Amino acid sequence: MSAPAERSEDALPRAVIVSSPIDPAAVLARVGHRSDGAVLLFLGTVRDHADGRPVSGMTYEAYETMAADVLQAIAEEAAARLGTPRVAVVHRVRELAIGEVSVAIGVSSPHRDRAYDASRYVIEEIKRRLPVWKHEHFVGGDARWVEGEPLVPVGEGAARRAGGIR
Amino acid sequence: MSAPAERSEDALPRAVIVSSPIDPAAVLARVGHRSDGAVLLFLGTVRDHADGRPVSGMTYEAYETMAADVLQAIAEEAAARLGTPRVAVVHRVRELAIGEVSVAIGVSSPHRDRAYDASRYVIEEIKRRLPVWKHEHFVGGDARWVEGEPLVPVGEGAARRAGGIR
Amino acid sequence: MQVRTLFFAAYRDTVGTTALELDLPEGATVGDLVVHLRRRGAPFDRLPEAPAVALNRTLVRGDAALAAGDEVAFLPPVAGG
Amino acid sequence: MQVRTLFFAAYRDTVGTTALELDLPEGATVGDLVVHLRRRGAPFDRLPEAPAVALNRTLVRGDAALAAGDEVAFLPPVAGG
Repeated sequence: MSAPAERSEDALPRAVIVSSPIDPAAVLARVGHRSDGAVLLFLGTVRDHADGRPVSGMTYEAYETMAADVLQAIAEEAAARLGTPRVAVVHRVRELAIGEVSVAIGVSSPHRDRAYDASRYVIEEIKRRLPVWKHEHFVGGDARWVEGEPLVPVGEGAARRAGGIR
Repeated sequence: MSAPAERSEDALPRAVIVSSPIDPAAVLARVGHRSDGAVLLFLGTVRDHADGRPVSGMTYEAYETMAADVLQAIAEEAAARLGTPRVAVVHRVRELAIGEVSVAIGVSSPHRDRAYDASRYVIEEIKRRLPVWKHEHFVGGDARWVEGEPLVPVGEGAARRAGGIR
Repeated sequence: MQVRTLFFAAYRDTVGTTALELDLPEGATVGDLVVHLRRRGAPFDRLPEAPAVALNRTLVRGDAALAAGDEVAFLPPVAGG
Repeated sequence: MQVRTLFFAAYRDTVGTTALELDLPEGATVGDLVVHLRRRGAPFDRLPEAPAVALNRTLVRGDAALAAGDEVAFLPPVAGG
């Protein structure tokens, strides 16, 4: 599905931030191997409602240079847990319509336990650490920033949780 | 990817046993919805090794009429856990080559917790309850039945575990 | 009464057949069928004493009663997925 | 020394700009920068007292030392995925 890329782009684990639509089949094609018995693909998609209100679309804003670094670090941590390098992650930013894929996570490994664990690790760490923000557009015209998770420097834990604007 | 089917075949949850290759994109296309934020696709694939020995292929045998019923029951139980009907399961039988997909499980739901839970439920219950057996072909020509899980009637638990042939 | 027995995977290899018609007395149970079959001697005595059995495609215990025309399947430990 | 500050999402909406060049005394820390900025008054005093801050694309604590040319980003609570 994806055109042959140069070696460095084919190397796994691999994480990228994109602004064009994500092709789930291309993410799936990056993982899987003769020695693997389990392949898992997670897709995050834009929902048509939030807190009981109809949503018309979502704008994803990112601190793109930092987000690329953080996403690659998460993919590498997941590969270490997985025991194979076969982790491919794509996160989309900018304007997304209802039903569109905002994030795709592909992993594969000899056994399913680790595949489920690594897949879950990636999405949880994305929500905890990736410098990305969602602007939710409601049907009717108003919009809001989706409430998020305060970022905490490594080693600080929950004690110093940066507050939002009061 | 799949041709439009008659209504009954489109209805979810849906589980089928097939003998031809599984198209993961078609399974993925059966799930996902405007109100869902999480889609998960699990693929079980044939590994090229077992217990340190190279494997050349696998034959899946099934008690097909019973397996179809059991797989549909598992899909319906998973949908109840998931909170949406969006569960699609395909299990392949007969001869499979290394790397081919033996089972595909697609689920989608508003939130990811339930999607991971339901996906995992389906694969674990398949391994526990589906009347399917794997004949593993080793490079070199010999073959063996993969050691399995004793089936136990509902409500009996582990006390009466049927033994294998002694 | 006639019932149809089916053997899968390792059990089929053991008994050397995929299906067998059996004539059993009225009122026989699944457990009686297993005993009856094992008493035929080799190779049937190599089936386990308490195998997993499906009666008309549903797993049952040994005390399940049989009726004419039933399908009784002997199921080795399963390994799907 | 000059450092470049960036504001994202809700913080950008609050301060009304995406980036700001600041002139700070040598030896200033990230914490000093936050205090300096909030002392400019509205709208900067509406930033939190201890926001999450990335220094050259890595999250740091308030005691991290700044150098000329650094990129200091104010990051609201995140919501990716």
